[in-house]
Amino acid sequence: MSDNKLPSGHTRIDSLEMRGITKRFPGVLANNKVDFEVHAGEVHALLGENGAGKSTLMKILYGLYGQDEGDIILNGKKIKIDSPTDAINHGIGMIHQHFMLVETLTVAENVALGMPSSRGFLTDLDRVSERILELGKIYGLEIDPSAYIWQLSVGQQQRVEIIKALYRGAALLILDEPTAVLTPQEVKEFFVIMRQMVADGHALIFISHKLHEIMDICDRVTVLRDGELVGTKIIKEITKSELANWMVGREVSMTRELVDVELGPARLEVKGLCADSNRGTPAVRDFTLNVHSGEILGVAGISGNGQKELAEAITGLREVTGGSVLLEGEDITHCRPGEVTERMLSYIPEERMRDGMIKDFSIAENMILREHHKSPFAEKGFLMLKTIAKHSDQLIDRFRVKTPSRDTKAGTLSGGNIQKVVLAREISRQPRVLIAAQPTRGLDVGATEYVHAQLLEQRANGTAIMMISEDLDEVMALSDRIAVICEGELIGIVPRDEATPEKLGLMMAGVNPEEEAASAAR
Amino acid sequence: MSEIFSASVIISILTSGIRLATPYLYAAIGETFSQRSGVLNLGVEGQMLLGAFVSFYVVFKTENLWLGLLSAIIVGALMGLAMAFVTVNLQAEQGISGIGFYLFGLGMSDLLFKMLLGTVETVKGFSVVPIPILSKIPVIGEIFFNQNVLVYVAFLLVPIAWFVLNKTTLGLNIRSVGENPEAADSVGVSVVKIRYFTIILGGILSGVAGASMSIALLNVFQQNMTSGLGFIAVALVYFGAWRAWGVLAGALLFSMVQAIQLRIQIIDSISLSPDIAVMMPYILTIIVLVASVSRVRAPSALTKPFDRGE
Amino acid sequence: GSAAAPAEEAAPAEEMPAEEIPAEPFKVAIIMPSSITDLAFSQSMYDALVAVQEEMGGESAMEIVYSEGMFVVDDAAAAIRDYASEGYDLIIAHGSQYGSSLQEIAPDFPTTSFAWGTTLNTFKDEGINNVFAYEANSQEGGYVNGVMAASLSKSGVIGVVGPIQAGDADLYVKGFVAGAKSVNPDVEVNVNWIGSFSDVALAAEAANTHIGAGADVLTGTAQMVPGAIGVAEENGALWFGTQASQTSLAEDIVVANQVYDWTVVLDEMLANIKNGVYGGEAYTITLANGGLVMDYNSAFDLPADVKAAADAAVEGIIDGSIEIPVE
Amino acid sequence: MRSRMNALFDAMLPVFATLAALGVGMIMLLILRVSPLEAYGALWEGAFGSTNAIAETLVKATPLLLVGLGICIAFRANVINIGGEGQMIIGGILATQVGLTFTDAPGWLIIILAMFAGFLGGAIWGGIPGALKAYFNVNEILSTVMMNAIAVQLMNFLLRGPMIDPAQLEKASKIPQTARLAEAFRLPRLVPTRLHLGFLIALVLAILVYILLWRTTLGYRIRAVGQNPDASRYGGIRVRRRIVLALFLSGAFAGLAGAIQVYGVNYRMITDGSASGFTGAAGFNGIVAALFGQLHPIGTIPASIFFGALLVGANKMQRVVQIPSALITALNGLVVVFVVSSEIWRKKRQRQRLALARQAESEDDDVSPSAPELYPPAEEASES
Ligand SMILES: Nc1ncnc2c1ncn2[C@@H]1O[C@H](COP(=O)(O)OP(=O)(O)OP(=O)(O)O)[C@@H](O)[C@H]1O
Ligand SMILES: Nc1ncnc2c1ncn2[C@@H]1O[C@H](COP(=O)(O)OP(=O)(O)OP(=O)(O)O)[C@@H](O)[C@H]1O
Ligand SMILES: [Mg+2]
Ligand SMILES: [Mg+2]
Repeated sequence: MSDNKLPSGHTRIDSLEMRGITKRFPGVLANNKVDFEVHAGEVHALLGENGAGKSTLMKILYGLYGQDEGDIILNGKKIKIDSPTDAINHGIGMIHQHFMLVETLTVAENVALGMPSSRGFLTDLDRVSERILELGKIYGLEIDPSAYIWQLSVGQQQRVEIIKALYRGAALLILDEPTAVLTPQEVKEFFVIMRQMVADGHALIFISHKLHEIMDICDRVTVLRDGELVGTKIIKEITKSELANWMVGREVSMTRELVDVELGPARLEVKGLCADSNRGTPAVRDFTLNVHSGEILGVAGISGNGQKELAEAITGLREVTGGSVLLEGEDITHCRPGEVTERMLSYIPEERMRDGMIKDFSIAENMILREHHKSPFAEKGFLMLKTIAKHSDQLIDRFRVKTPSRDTKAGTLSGGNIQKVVLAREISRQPRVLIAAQPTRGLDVGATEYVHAQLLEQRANGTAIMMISEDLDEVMALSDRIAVICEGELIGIVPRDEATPEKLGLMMAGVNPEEEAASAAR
Repeated sequence: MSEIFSASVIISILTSGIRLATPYLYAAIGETFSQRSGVLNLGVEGQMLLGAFVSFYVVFKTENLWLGLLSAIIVGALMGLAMAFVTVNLQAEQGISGIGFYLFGLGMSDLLFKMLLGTVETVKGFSVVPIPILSKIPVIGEIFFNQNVLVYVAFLLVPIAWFVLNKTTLGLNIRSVGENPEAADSVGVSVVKIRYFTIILGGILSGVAGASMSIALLNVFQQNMTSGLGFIAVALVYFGAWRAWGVLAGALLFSMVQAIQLRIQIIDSISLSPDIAVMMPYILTIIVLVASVSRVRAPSALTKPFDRGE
Repeated sequence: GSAAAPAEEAAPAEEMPAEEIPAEPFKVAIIMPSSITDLAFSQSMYDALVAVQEEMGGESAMEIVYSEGMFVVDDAAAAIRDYASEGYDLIIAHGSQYGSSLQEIAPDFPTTSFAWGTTLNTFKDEGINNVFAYEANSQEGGYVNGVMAASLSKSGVIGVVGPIQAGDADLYVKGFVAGAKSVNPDVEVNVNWIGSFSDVALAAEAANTHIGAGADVLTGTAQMVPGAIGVAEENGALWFGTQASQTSLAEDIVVANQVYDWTVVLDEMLANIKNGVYGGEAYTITLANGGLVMDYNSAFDLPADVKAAADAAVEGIIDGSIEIPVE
Repeated sequence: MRSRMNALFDAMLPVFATLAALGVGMIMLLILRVSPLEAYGALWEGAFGSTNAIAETLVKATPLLLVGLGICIAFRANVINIGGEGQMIIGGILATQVGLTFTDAPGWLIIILAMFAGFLGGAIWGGIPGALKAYFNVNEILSTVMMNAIAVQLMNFLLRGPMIDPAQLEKASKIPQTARLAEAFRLPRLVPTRLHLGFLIALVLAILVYILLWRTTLGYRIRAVGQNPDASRYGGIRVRRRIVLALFLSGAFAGLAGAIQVYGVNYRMITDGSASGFTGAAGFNGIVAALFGQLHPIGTIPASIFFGALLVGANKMQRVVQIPSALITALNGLVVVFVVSSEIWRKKRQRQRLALARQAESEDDDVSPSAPELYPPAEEASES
């Protein structure tokens, strides 16, 4: 009996099977007779394009959705999972694609939520905080237990989600795109944790759009397409490009050529910019840089180092406490967001679900969020519904947004498709300046490819692009120059051909190798 | 003019204020719990009226005050239970169903009053219980420690509510359900159970709020005797920004100004139209809120029925 | 246009009493703002109707229907029109807010009688002849109550709790103040208008305020006063009631009530209708015509000199030697 | 064909719910020894039994519809306007003042001016809480509840003094009411009943509000701000102004309801000291009507007629079977609760149908799921 137990005390889940799972949503067959299986001691990847039905399948397993058809079999016995409580009682845990955190509560409170307290009906937040710090040390996930969630960056929030799962010590853990918001370094550390858990006898289900991660960490992979099972394979028996083709159903090119584009004048000038974070502490400090027409300026940095505040200060969404912002020579420092938009600045915010679109609006309505008051979408204050419909159909088509129709509520789209809607809107207006935060986060390979191509096309058209990303591969692949930000300060700007992951990594930690060298020489 | 600043006047205004605040406190603390869990209960006034009538009637018949109080609790709980079923299980729009329950309570209490009593009667309600020693303190003793039991309990509820909401796992669950029910649900906190609990608690406290009027402060029942008090109590929850202490501040402010307003009307040297005087508590409540620029947001899930979104 | 049909329907009702007397009962409808059990304004009229009904010989002689809680003027108008078209003989709109509606409706039913209180306006000037009006000289009993209050007050401070300063309530309070001052010009009569007819808690707190200001005698008018009576009782202050007898609420402290007895008005109206006069007369209940009755609490030991002063005031009002200023 | 049946069922759902509530009410009636058949017969009679009854129902529905339209706007901007009562009062007061001031002007002009004054009065009374919310973060539920109380006292003050009917000043009883409006200033009647032009005005406005919300940029902005203020700001929308505007408009419709109540029904303002004496609680009931109408202006039309019928019919029922008015109030409460609870079945059925429809005609290209909705929210009808 005892060999059945995990170190955390949970009973092992030797095998879990989902058989013939079907799930329908209004207008969508999200899962169609899907079979899936995972066992203790393995990492099983779930792969598929945006909207293939991965999250849905996992939400069924976690009791958030009820399946229309099909069975779940745990250790050979058919079980019913009607709620997360049932799932938790069976030892199943989940890290969600869209975070399940209570913003107005602290990290410790979020972790403690739903767990029995050592002090009976009183909360034991001190203990929880200690344990969080402990876990943080062990797994390299440092976080302040007393911070409120709304004060944290997306990356930090992801850490809280991971800590929540670790704290609960589930026997089977579902990881729905946990790495999407982590830096490569953090991903490495996270994989160490995952390996440890597998070695201990956990079963892990891992969803990711990053094929190299899947090749790296998984034992088996199951591919879904349009809600249907394509098949399951052992990772060792398949190559990365085979995997990509298998998933998308066509060739995918993984590398991209940067054609030379003539560098134009500086379109976006940021001079000594300062702004505060939501906590009221300085988040952007004396930040200065220019972005020229026809270039992609990558902004690299670890999540939560002021990237979001920088973008918001530039776009008028956040109060500027010092310095100035010029767009094509004109001062836009204290302009309202609308005025900035008018000057053809586009912004793809990091938290698209919250900041960049309206969940209960249809896709068509979301597509005109920026231009709803302008011709051809509006004439004399009236919306031109036909034009709007045609426009959104075009974009849905061009960006391959997977949706039953343009009238579908945007909030019901899959994670990746929500992003496509925002991207489509921001890019299609032919901006003079484009600020793109994490533009491919959560996108499948095909979509990533498409977005990259779009950014390059914009660059070729002379748009000045500022691309904020934590994905160093992406930054190095697309940027002409790379600016590194750390604790709100500009550490340095490196031309693309001088950039190496090591150098950038150092800078992201706040060290400028050139300055170091200079001061060493002195 | 100096009349209003004399010690006896101030004492009488403060004691008035504390008495007036009592029903507000019960109802608003109850409402705070339900709103913190994401449920707007606009039926408070109806629950108060039914609680007021039933407790009055039981006391009238049995002369047992505690039995009367108990019956208000039971009636409040039943109203809460119905409200919970409608808003949680049937996911009905909270605002309207609240108005529905208000109308039901308003009509039902009056109907029962007509059928069972027929005319205005009085009972011997909770009498003033001076707290030993404390009530002897000059001024303060008279104001705070010379009241009836239900007044003391109302004020005791404030620290208790604060404690429950902020220091217990139950409070943590309530707050998380009101902010992000999906998140709470995803870690196995039962949104349904928590909301049932808070709505029923809210009903009970509203029932007691009614009882505090009919069998402690006024000792009569008259149709529609709350006359909008329940709605003010809901407003006070917003004034208090969903904090027990804030609710206390709001209830006291409103009641004190009410007491001052009544006093001002009878001061010869001030000639103010009575209608204008009656406006004062309402205007001042708004002004105080404007001056205290609060950034607190309502619980995010307030008025949103929870549904896993299938 | 619409008036034609209902008027025709109503026609037979008009002729009937002339031909054979008891075949059809006399049909009365009453519309009132609060409820028939309010121990105040509405109840006073309903009780009077029931009394008249008994006098006439019960339900076979007179049929009474009522619409209570008609605080919405518009709903009251619908009720009035509906009763009229159903052939009721007398429709009483018991609330000063209903006047406009009567002015609209009455001309459409020329052979139906309407009554409007409390006011003295029968719309005769507007050419309408089927509306009676009635009013209570509530200042009279108010005066008598005031006389007693000032005589009984030891502190020289008296408190008054009123709803809004208008109509019947305003008259009562004016009379009360005048009466009190007539006994003791230095007496302080504090008046609180709480701005509501239903807020029992605020009425109670107004009473508390008066007590806090030194009052040892209180009075008040309208249906929210029970709260104030309770406070008076608790603090051993005396109470004077009006509209209906409030003695049952606090037998120890209620001294006297001015009780409205509308039977006087009703009797006259019915007599007029029998004679084919459908309106145009205005009635006032007064101490003189017995419509206002001073009702003393027998359980309260009222000093003889005070009672004598009260009786003198009643006398004076009846014979006209006392004039109560009400502007 | 089947979808027609479904739509019919959905439309009938509130009726079924009402019947269920009346079923519960039956028990109360039996306890009071009243024949439910007679009682409910009277209710129906009172609401729809004759031309006059129907007219009364529509008269009652008019302020509900107008207030409801304002509620549709406010709720779409995610502000809850509980202040309809106060806004109606202020609208009524300003409109009345117009008619009392310019006694020589032509009727049509005064009516237009008065409607505008009512609109403006309500707008100000709604705009204040709007501005307080947008710029001082004062919750609108609190401020509108307070503003209601202030409006009532203001009305009492004005009607007792500055605006009192001069004729009343000479009388002892001094009824707190204004003078009567001249005949020429009254809203024209439509049929020989009390039904007045105000009902048509409300109908036209319902269509205009529909257009405003779903066909104009302003409506787009109001709805955007209501759904997600962060994203709206990002989209260049001035969030705070939209919040003020939404409450401003919402108040304006209530104010107009007040003006129409005066010019179409009462012809003067009278106070009994409470708000509902004048408003008939339409400021509250309008909220219920709007929510029954799915917060859709067109849906609010049948919803307010339904409610008007219930209120008018219930009064008739009280008259016929002579039950205490309290029972009517309780019964109305039950109907509200039952009808709002029945919504869940409509939603469930709609979901099911969408899922099934998709499955059945997966080949069919026309995937627009708009068909089964009774009042298609315009998002879905946008292909037209
Ligand atoms: N609650 C819902 N209501 C309606 N449709 C839904 C809902 N949730 C998901 N869908 C639909 O089901 C399909 C599958 O969505 P799902 O979220 O499972 O995709 P996914 O594979 O996780 O995609 P991604 O990689 O973009 O996260 C999508 O077409 C989506 O629009
Ligand atoms: N360019 C800016 N710089 C600094 N703060 C800003 C800027 N634009 C808006 N804000 C702040 O953001 C918040 C919301 O602004 P928003 O533009 O949505 O308001 P608004 O609707 O435009 O209101 P108003 O029109 O009255 O200014 C406010 O606190 C505002 O002061
Ligand atoms: Mg997903
Ligand atoms: Mg601004």
